[in-house]
Order: sequence, then C-alpha cells, then structure tokens
Amino acid sequence: MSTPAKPPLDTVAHATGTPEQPQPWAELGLKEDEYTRIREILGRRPTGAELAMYSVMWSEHCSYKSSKVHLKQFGEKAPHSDAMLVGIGENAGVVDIGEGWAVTFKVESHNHPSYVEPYQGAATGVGGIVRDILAMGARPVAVMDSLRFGAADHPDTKRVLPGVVAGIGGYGNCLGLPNIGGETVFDPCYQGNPLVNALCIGVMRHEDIHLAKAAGSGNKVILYGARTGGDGIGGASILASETFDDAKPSKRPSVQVGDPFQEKLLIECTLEIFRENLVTGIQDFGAAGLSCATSELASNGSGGMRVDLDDVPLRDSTLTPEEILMSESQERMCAVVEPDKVDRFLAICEKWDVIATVIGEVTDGDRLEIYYHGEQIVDVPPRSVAHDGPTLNRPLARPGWQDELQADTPDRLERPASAELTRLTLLQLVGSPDQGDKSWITDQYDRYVLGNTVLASPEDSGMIRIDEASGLGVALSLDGNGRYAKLDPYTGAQLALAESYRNVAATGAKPLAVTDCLNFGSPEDPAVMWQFSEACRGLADACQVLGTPVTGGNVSLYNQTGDTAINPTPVVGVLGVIDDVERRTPVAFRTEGSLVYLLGD
Amino acid sequence: MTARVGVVTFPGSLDDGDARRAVRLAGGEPVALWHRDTDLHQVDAVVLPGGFSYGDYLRCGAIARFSPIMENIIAGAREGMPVLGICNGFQILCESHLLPGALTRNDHLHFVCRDQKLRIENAGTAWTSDYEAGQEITVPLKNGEGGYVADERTLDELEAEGRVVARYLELNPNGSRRDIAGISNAAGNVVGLMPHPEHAVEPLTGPTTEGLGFFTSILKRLVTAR
Amino acid sequence: MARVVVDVMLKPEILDPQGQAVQRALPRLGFEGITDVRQGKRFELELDGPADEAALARIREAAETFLANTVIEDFTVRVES
Amino acid sequence: MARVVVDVMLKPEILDPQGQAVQRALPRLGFEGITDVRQGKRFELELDGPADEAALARIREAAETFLANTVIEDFTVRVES
Ligand SMILES: Nc1ncnc2c1ncn2[C@@H]1O[C@H](COP(=O)(O)OP(=O)(O)O)[C@@H](O)[C@H]1O
Repeated sequence: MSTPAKPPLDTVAHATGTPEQPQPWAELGLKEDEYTRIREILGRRPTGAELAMYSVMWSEHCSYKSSKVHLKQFGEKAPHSDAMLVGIGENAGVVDIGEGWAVTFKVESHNHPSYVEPYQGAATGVGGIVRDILAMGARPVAVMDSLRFGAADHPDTKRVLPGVVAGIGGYGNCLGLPNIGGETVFDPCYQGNPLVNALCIGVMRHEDIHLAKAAGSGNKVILYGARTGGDGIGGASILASETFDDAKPSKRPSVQVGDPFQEKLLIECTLEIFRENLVTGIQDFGAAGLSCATSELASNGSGGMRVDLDDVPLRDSTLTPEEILMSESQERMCAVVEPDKVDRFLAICEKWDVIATVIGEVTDGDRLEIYYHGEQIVDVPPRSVAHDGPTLNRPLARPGWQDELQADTPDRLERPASAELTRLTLLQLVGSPDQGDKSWITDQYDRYVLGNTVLASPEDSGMIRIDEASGLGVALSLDGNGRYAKLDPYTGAQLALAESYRNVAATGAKPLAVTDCLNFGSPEDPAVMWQFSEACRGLADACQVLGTPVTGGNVSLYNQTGDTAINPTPVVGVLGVIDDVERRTPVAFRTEGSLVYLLGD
Repeated sequence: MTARVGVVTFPGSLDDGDARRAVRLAGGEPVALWHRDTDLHQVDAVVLPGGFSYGDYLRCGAIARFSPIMENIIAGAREGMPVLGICNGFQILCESHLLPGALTRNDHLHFVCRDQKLRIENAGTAWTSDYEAGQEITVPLKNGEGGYVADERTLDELEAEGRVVARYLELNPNGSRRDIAGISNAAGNVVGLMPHPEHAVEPLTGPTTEGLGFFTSILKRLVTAR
Repeated sequence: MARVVVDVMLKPEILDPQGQAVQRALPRLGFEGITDVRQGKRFELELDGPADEAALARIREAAETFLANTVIEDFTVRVES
Repeated sequence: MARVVVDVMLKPEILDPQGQAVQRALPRLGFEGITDVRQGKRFELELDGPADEAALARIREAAETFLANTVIEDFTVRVES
C-alpha cells in the first residue's frame, strides 16, 4: 500500500517552534481554559501526543472533575477503622480481615460500552475491575454484578440483556471467578442507558500489598499482556485524521474486545511475579491506556520516567504515537522492576505465554518523557497529567418537581376494595420482573469454581471462605434502589447502604467496609448535580454512623438520553468478615419447627 | 502409603485447585502437573480438570490435547493408567481420541451452572467402584459445550459394553445424546465426565458430598493394587 | 432450491482472540509459514426458492440485522454453486 | 503471500443447535423461505509463501488433525482469489 508522505512528527521541538499551530482541543473534549492551562503548564503548546494524554486524563471519566468535590466527604467523614490498610485513592482500598489476611474490593461501571455492544461491553467491564484488584497485589476470588435494564418487554432490552449476561458470564466463567451475587432491576428510565456495574474482590497476605508507583532511578518499566491495538481510541483518531488524513487504513473501533483467556494468563503470571517479589510498582491498564498507566506510575513515584513507544508491541502497525498512547486495548499491565529482576520477570511471563517488553525506565528527573522514532514527543510533569486535572464546582439545584414527587405518597393510591382485587394486586406484584426468579441469569454464572463459595445466589449476600484451615471468610452484598434515590437522593443512598449492610449482617458476618458505584445523569444539569451531591452526602453520613468507611468506588455520569436522566442510582457494596464460615446463616428456613422472629418495626 | 494423583494445569485450567483438594480430602496425595512438562512425576493416576484450556478457542480441548504432557498421558492411558477427565478434561479426552464421540455446544446455547442429579450406571470403572450401580447422586454441572454426541453405532456400542458411566436424571442440561453425562474407554481406566464431582466434596461449599466417591474409588484401587 | 452462504468475519481492526490462539498453536504442531489466522462464522442457508436478486436482498438484510453484529463484524453473501 | 480459507461444518448427521436457533429466529424476524440453516466456522489463513500444492497439502493436514474434529466435522480447503 502506498501512503502519502507523512507530515513531520509533532515532536516537542516542533511544538516549541510552531506555537501558533491550531490544535483540535475542543474536538478532544477540552474546554478553552483547560487548553490554556495545559499551555501554561508546559510553557508552550502541547504536542499532539501530549494533547492526547491531557485530553483523556482530564476527561470526566478519568479526572472525576465534576464529582471530586463531593467524593471528598468519603475521606473527610470516614469513620476511624483499624481495618483500613490502604484508604481511598489507590486503585482499590485494602481491608484487614485478621489472621494476616487482607481483602480488596471495588465496584465499577461499564454502562455505555454495554449499551453499544452488550456482550463485549459487559465482558470488558468484568475484565477491567478484575485487573484493578490484581494490581493491588491480590488474587481475585469472586465477582458480583449489579444490572439495570429498561422495561423487560421492550424490544431493545432483548438485545441488551442477553448480551450483557452472556458477557459477564463468558468473561467471569473463563477467568474461573465465582459469581456470588448481584441484582437485576428493570425500569423504563434505563432504556437507553442500561447500567452494568461489576464488583471484584481479591485476597492477599498483608505483606503482599502493591501500589501503583514508580520509584528508583534505573528501574525498568515493563509492559506485559496483550499487544496494543486500535481499541477505544475514538478520541485519538481525531488527532490521527489531522495528521494522516486519508492515509488511515480503516476506521478505528470504539469497541473494545475482551480476551478472558489472556486475562487468566495475566492473573496467574502476575501472582507468580508477586510471589517472587519482583515488582516495585504495578498498574493495570484501564481507560486511557498507556497515558494513564505511565503518568500515574510516575506521578505516584519520584516523577521521572522515560518511555520508548517504538518498543510497545503492536497488533496494528499503522497506529500513530497518539493512538498508541490512548489505546484502550484490554488485558495489559505495566510494572516497574529493578534491573536485576528483569530477567526473572520476563521468564515468568514466558512461562505463562504472556508477551512482556521493557518499554522504558525510571529516571532521576521529575518529567515523563516519551520518545518515538528517537524523537521526544512528550515532556510533561506527570502529576499535571494524572492528578492536577481540573476541578469543577458545578451548579446544583434541587429540581422543581421534587416536592411534587415526594407529595405523591402511597396514600393517594386506591386500596383494593375486595379480596379478589387484593389477590390481583399481589399477583401483579409478585409477577413483576423485578420480583421474579433470577436463576435464568445466575444459572449462566459459575458459582462453584475455586471451591470456596459458601453462599451465592439465591442468598441475599455472597460469602466465600478465605482460609480453609481456620474457616475465616467474607460476605458481600451489592444493592441499590434508583426509585428511592429519585424520591430522595440523600435517604436513597443511605437505604442502599442499609440494605447491603443488613444483607451482610444477616449472614453472621460483621460489616467492615463499603464500595460504591454512583450512576447518574449529566453533571451539566444542576438537578442531576444536586442529586449527586445529596447522594454522596447521604452515603458519607451513613457510613460515619455505621462505622464502615468507603474504601473506593466509581462514578458514572452522563447516563442520560437527551434531557432525560436515569433515576439517580447509587449502588453500594458492603464487605463483612466472619471468623468461621461454618457459622453462616443462610436465608432458607432449614429446620422444621424453628421459631420465626420479626426484628425492628 | 497413599497414592499420588496428578492434576494437570493447562493455561486456562480453572478447577485444578479443586481437583487437588478433592484428591486430598479423599486421602490421596495430589501432584500438580504442568502442561509443558513431559514428566508425569511417578503419579499413579491423572485428573484432567475443568476450565477453559487455551480459552476454549477453536474447540474445547482441541489445543490442550497437543500439550507436551498429553503425549505421556495418552501413552499411559493406553497402558492402563487411570485418567479422569472432568468437563474440559472430558473434552480433551475426546479430542485425544482416548474416548469416542465429541462434546458440542449446549442445545439451548447458554452456559449452564446447576446442581445436577445423575445416576451412576457403571460402578465397575477405576473411578466409580465406590458407588453402587444405579446410585443417584447430585453434583454441580457447569458448561457451555457439554452436549455429548457420537454416531448411533458408537452410542449403541457404549450402551452394550456398559461404558455409559453416568446419566443425567430429571433434566438433560445440554442436549447430550441418550442423557449421557460420562463414559469410559473399553478397559474402564479412562473416564470422562461432564459434571463436577470435585465441587461436591464438602458440605460447606457443595450441594452434597456425593462427588467424593470418584476420588475414593481411585485411591482404594491404587492402594490395594500395591 | 438454492444454497446461499453468509460468511461473517470480525472486522480487521477488531481483536480476534480465537484466530490468535489458533495461529499460536500451529507452529507448535509443526505447521510453519502461516502469518495470520482469523476465525469467523459460516452460515449455509437453504432456500425453498431460487437465489434471485430479491432473495439475496432479503438475506443481505438478515445478515446485516441478525447474522452479523455489524458493530464488530463484516459479512459477505454469495450463492454457492 | 496468499490467503487460504478453511471452512469447517458439522457433519450433516450431527445436530447443529446454533444453526437451528438461527433458523427458528429468521421467520420471527420476517425472513421467510429459508428451509435449513447450518452454522460452521471459517478460518482465513495468511501464508508467507505461495499457496502451492505443498502448502495446501500441509494445510489440509492441519485441518484434518487440528482445525476440524473429524469425528463430528467436515472441512474444505481452498485458495481465496
Ligand atoms: N445480575 C445478577 N448477578 C448475580 N446474581 C444476581 C443477579 N441478579 C440477581 N442475582 C441474585 O439472585 C438472587 C435473587 O435476586 P433478587 O430477586 O434481586 O433478590 P432480592 O430481592 O432478595 O435481592 C440473589 O441471590 C441475587 O444475588
């Protein structure tokens, strides 16, 4: 194939020499003041590659720019807990469960991708959260999923639901992670915005906790896992089309495709690497790929890192440097390794058929420098990319309809006037898809693998055994109720926590910590922002009262179609610990003649 | 004096740990075998565990069948070494032609995980002698491609020779011909089974402990053979 | 009575883990010289009428909306002789 | 540099649940007149040399021993023009 002469590479030197060259910052989702700030930070215009990195790292998804002023409360109001080994802010929090064991758990959304391509969207959602847990040093041991779909009888639900369920099952089953619970709720408000929230829990010994930071000048940066392809780089294509025009081979896919087998190898390989103590820092690849992994590793360490993009193994040789930096190809990890441990690291990767390549090293300085074809195309303070993104104080306004909605109490509903009408009402209630048996979903998930599942569907909480000798275990529940939260976001978030907490407590486990996924509409709508702020306040307050800190979570905004947002849907996961899983309490009545008590009023 | 039972780990094996646990709970010594090795480490029997070896890409078991370790396992099996293939292991045994037929996509096209009732049809194999013929047991079943198929002649032959080891009861979960859940080779040392007895060995984590019999059967046989 | 074949392949830019697994296995089995493998689906449709333009148009539509997932897959339709 | 296609289909006597599911769904989606559907696999192999007789013989062997399970599947090998 003959390609037209390429325009010059947009190197740092080139950018310095061409300050006036127009750049597609707006198309990449940056606001004018954000672009101006980038120019100030760098003292020149950014190169194309730098612009790509900033735009993706400063996006809502990666920077939490609309939400972080509210999320702060989870840290500020956090009740003291001796169990917290690693707090909020890392990939995932780590909780001490005794006997030298620690667990890490987190819930994350993959809502929009699951609407576009249900199977792959849901599958890669599971893949992403599992890598997050792995990157903390933990062996992933179970997953859960919280799902919201539109009306059960809507034709598009028929497209989305089976794909999502098959995707979660297909990926989780292939990784060998038992699915120990979740929820499935139908409501027309999710028609164009289904919610796919996946939770993963991992287990480790205290001494195995690993953090994402690159320290130690001369240490090597190793990229391992899948080759990098053109997945999920819609944004970078804007830059690519600017520089390459019609020389592009084909449209870049915005859909990421998962390879659970590759991920399974990545897990086993990474755990073996941890066992031999071969890494000083590790980071999974999530959204924003290499941009994110390198800038976060460098920023959390001493700051300096040099990376050679030519060494990144590619699946598609036509990728531009911007695209390589932004690619969201799945099943990749990045590790920082002392030079004398590199050989052993690579040998373990070879054992597991995992491709591993040294792509750079930690340097003395405090700049992240990236080279391509021998030329410098990125030279930035990594913290400015990874952590100093914009913070917005978006306007909030309690929606005008809130009072009316709250006034519309069940008292206004007509009561069934006859026994027959009562019967029909009851039938309608139990016949609703939300109440129905979910085994047609849960039977597609492996709940037995690993042989430690003590409770799973149809129980209200999942429970797994951690230590076979002592019987130490953990219980987990994942709950949310968008209808309650719409009625009153403050109380609704608290109710989600309370439900989850009760479910865990009822198994006999002691609730210890919380993770949450906050699914809301557009932050640009003051009514949505109000819902969001109220839900955060409610959850933080309730966590304080119950003594269970939030250890991590995820925010998903822009879940709306046109002007109509989904019901505000905070989904809350509670983790509890039980010293001996033999003593768990299942939901079913087991013994004839048992007495039944009602607690509470 | 106990017996050494090897459990092979292929890339993508998932139930290898569970199979080793089952061997241990039955009183045996589990030995982890690695797919790239050729050495069987003097094991007396081998379990090919469940999972998605090589991602189940191409066909379930098709790539694993060519792993270096399979060469000695196939040779050993032909000489009478007991081999149990569970789920993915069953698929590997069919792909290796140690067992006839093949496992195809479930007729309903979904992955299915359920507590499955079975009848042990043949209590004379190396792996089922601790059961009574006709005994009904419940163990977990979980697969996406568990539909057993073979041509009519082969199916008739399996029936006539008593080589149907276990049959599904009450519900055929995957469209298997003649409700077949497991079969053996003519000598009875090689058994392939779709359901997972290794997940039914502890009251805490399994629906029953009725899967343990597969592992106690082989241990008794190996220990008495000494 | 005619047979129409619909071939469905992942788009070239989409990761094909199955094809890759096959490609990696081939050299181990002694088959060299194969630089890339893609795995897709083949549907054989038997028609009760002729495979005329109208029938093919309908099948193309079925491929577009149902047999292939055009978010990640391409397809071709042809009459098998 | 040549492309060889290997088509693998279940033998006619083997039940094909995927093909049947497609066939059952087609009329519901408004596509009539399709009397049978079989679903199989299509492999596209890129060779680094020419698709000469020697290469095709090797690929036929790979199909026979690996790409197809001849207990239940048939295959065809052809050079794609
Ligand atoms: N998407 C899902 N993934 C995993 N488990 C689920 C899912 N949906 C429902 N479940 C499980 O099915 C069981 C019944 O669910 P549900 O009817 O929502 O119960 P409840 O109303 O008691 O929460 C529970 O054990 C729950 O964990």
